[in-house]
Amino acid sequence: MAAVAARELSDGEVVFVGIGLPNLACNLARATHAPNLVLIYESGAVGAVPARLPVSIGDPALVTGSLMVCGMADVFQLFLQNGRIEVGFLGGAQVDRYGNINTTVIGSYERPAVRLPGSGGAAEIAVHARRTLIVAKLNPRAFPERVDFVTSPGQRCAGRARRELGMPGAGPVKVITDKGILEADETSGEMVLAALYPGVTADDVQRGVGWPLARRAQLSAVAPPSATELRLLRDVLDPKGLFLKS
Amino acid sequence: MAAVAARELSDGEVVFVGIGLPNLACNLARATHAPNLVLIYESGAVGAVPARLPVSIGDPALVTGSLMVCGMADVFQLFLQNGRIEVGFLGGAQVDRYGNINTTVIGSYERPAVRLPGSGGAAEIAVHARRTLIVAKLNPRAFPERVDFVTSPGQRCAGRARRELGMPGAGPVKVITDKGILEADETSGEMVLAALYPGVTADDVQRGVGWPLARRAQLSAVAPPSATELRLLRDVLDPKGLFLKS
Amino acid sequence: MRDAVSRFVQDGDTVVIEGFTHLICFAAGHEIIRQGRRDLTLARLTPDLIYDQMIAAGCARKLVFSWAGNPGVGSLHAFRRAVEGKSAAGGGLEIEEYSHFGMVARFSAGAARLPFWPLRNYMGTDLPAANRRIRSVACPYTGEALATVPALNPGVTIVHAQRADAAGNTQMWGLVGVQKEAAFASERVIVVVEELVEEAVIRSDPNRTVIPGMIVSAVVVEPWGAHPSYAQGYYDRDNDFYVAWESISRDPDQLARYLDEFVHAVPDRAGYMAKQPQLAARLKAKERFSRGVNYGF
Amino acid sequence: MRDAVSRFVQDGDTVVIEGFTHLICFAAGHEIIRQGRRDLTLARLTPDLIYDQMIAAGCARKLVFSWAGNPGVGSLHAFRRAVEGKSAAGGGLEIEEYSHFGMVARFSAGAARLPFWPLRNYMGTDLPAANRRIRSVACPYTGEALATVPALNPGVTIVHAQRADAAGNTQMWGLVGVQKEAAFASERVIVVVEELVEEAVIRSDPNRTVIPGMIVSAVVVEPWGAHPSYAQGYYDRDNDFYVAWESISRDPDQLARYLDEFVHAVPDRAGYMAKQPQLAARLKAKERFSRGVNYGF
Repeated sequence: MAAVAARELSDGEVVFVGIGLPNLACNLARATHAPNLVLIYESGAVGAVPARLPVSIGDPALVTGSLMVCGMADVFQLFLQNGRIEVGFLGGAQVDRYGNINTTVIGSYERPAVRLPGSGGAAEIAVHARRTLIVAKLNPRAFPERVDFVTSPGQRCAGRARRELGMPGAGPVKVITDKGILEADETSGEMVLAALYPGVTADDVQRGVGWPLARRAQLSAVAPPSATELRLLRDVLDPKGLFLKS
Repeated sequence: MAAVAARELSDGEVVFVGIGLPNLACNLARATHAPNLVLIYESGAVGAVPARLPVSIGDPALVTGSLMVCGMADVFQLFLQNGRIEVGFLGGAQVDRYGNINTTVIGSYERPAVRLPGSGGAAEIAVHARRTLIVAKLNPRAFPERVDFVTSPGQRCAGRARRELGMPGAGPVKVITDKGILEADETSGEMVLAALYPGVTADDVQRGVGWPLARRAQLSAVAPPSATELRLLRDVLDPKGLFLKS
Repeated sequence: MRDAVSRFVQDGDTVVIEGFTHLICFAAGHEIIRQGRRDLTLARLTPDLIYDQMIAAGCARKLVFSWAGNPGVGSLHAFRRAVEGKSAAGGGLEIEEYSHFGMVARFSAGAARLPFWPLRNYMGTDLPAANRRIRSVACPYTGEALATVPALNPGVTIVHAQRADAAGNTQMWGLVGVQKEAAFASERVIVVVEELVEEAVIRSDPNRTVIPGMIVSAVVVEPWGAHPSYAQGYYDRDNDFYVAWESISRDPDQLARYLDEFVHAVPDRAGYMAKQPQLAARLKAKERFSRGVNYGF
Repeated sequence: MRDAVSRFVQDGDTVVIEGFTHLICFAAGHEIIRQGRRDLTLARLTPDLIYDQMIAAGCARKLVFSWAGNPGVGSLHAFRRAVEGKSAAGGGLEIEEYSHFGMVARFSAGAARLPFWPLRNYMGTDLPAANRRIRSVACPYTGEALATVPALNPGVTIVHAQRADAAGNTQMWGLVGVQKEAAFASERVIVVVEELVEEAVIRSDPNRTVIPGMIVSAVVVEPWGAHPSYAQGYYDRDNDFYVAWESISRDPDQLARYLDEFVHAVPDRAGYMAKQPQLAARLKAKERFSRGVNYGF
């Protein structure tokens, strides 16, 4: 997933980086095809060049040698709300048919079965980043028809398209999973199957999704991680396997 | 006037300093009875200890050795609007019966006879400083019954008291002139004669004011500048006589 | 620290111990627990381990936050038990929830002494439905609706920093989060520093000053006061402890034992450090000095 | 400078050359005059001598400002002639006037890409009557009326700074005014620096970076580019010239001769400095270096 996510980034883009897989993906991209990727962390580090894999988005390694450190009021007002962020990564406990994400509660808000961490910066990233990429493992409970709570808005919320709702960014254009890639359908805003990992069938993906999954006329094939990508990920970027489970 | 203004400042107070006489007054106070006066300049220098008499409020001598330098958004939002400024100095081409000040135009706004610099930070200082001190030389044209244009609000504007208008600060409590001191009357908000310089009569002051000047029951006497005050002003603070004309 | 907390932190206060991952003042949180403060409204973007500990210790009546997790590790289990109604203590915990941008905007409004702050946000989300204090305002120029959040003006804000002078003129570098706004928004400010320095050190680099002494109520010198959080240039984040917190906080008894041993059983931060002599060696920062700049004229 | 101005400053643009007393880029203003730009809307808090010169040179159609004087000296006479309708050229100059706080708030709104900014101000003053763009909004929490100003989003903002790297990552110290907000509010940004430095210098002290390269359109290296304004740590303000401007600007012919000799007759800032060999010696800054801080972990 990290390798696949990395390929979605173009050189020179400004990326709002979350911790974990997104961070791995961004650093993999920097080490391969996108050396001029600009990494911005919501903690205020701009143009970070972490000398070690950051455990948190506030890791001191993100500060040392970065291009700029600014307060969080500047991060959200001058960078994000200003429209300077080209790509934002999002993940969550639940992702629904229209790419709405829930990181707040499972069950009702007042009496949650499971209390999740909440939005953090996800809500505003989903609103303002020029485009967002969702990274999540397939599983019908994680991909319900509708999320229990909309923390981060997708392509359609309560039946209304994000443009009508006045959101500047394009929202989630792709969902990168462990079996294939879903893309937002330009007209319906629905997440549809677009690409499959080697040896995976469309039915395998459908089994991990809680709604009848539409498919592109042409399904493309996701190339497996190259030897270089694997070496960088396992030996250089995450030698301790902090984020690369399996 | 500088010496008289200096005596209005108490040790430890936070003063928003303008250039010219106010700056002289503040530095005289620091050199005499108020060593812990905190000088803030709208340019962003906090706790300045100018090694030379600043020609402008953005003089580099205000930065070198100051306690803090911040952006102007912080000066106006975090210090002034936040209510941290105890004393603000104001001056102007016209000061009226209620301490309204005009630094914008003589004549009409659209076709001014004389175009003055405008507000700068004066309007917000007049609104937010806990109290303001006006420093101006007496002259009937400079002290009209009503100013041509209200740049900085006084005790009453268009018939309404400043509290009704929602201004946090107490406004102009004193007008320090070259012949005496006027004070804001607690009830009427009018500037009334409160103290006289040595050898000056109430009529002398009235001749410099364009409205029938009320007087305190008891007029106090302003002590002349002491030898120390004069020495500091002439030899140390303004040796070139930049601001001490006469 | 004992005096500062007893003087400036009262039962029922809204207390902010800010710092985004960096410079979180655990020493102050522990002292508040030791002094048994109650009914506090705890506010910060990321409650982090410090508020999880204070919730477990029974200091909190309400939590105002935007992301309540253990970064890169997992959950804040004392927080979860309280919110999921599973805490033995019961009673539960009142919560008021925003996004990071919303919390930052609340502090910005508080610092500017404005009643609200406008932001373009929350359209399509369920957050305004869950929190009625998220409202909207019409722009007087374009007519468009913008989201608003109300000002947050804490009773006391506690800021940890690398250095300050005796008057409280405070300098910090590395991640500065929202500390400046939180301090200016607060009625009282406690500054806790790694090093007390001469006023001349502050005056030699005034652009580094983030908090002026005039808004500071007390200055406390507490080396290692941010551990297990970190202080850039002084010591690294104790990621091992953050990982360990997952299992400690998962079990209420273990958590209670942790508080007994590392909070109640020690008189102060020096005692806390003395119990863990290996910490300093493991976490002490390497040297990576910047060069000075010329302030002359 | 020639290329940057010809590429990024067009006739009719809203142009901001910011810097409050400090770091005012006269070199850019002079190049704009040399290239004969017309119908510009010039915006900054204090028009200062640079806009007085550009007004005299006929570059300006409109001025947006908050204090139009010669600090500590007197008037900006070209500005006054234009506004008082006494300029030979006639035509006059359209003005849009705020207070300093109002202008700062306009840049803050522009930088945050909000259509307006709220402030508690202007009650009792005649400013809203003189400028209908100063309006008010009702707080959605308290109902109180607050003043508002509209966002200012310039076409191009020109910022002078002590140093930047080739990518435009810019560091400044001393008075920083409203440059950060103006730059983020702008469509295009030209950074003019005293020194071009290696990226490593910027990265050695990231908290000093005020403007990130990602928002910068062009970087111009122009030593002494701010004279007669100043650059902390590089050269002092030329107060003698500010005093001299009173008489130069008072007489339109003298002002025209000044522009001919010091702007039109020189190809660039190097030429401008070559005409005044004594300046460097008179104004060069003394050394007053700060110490570095540790960014290690």
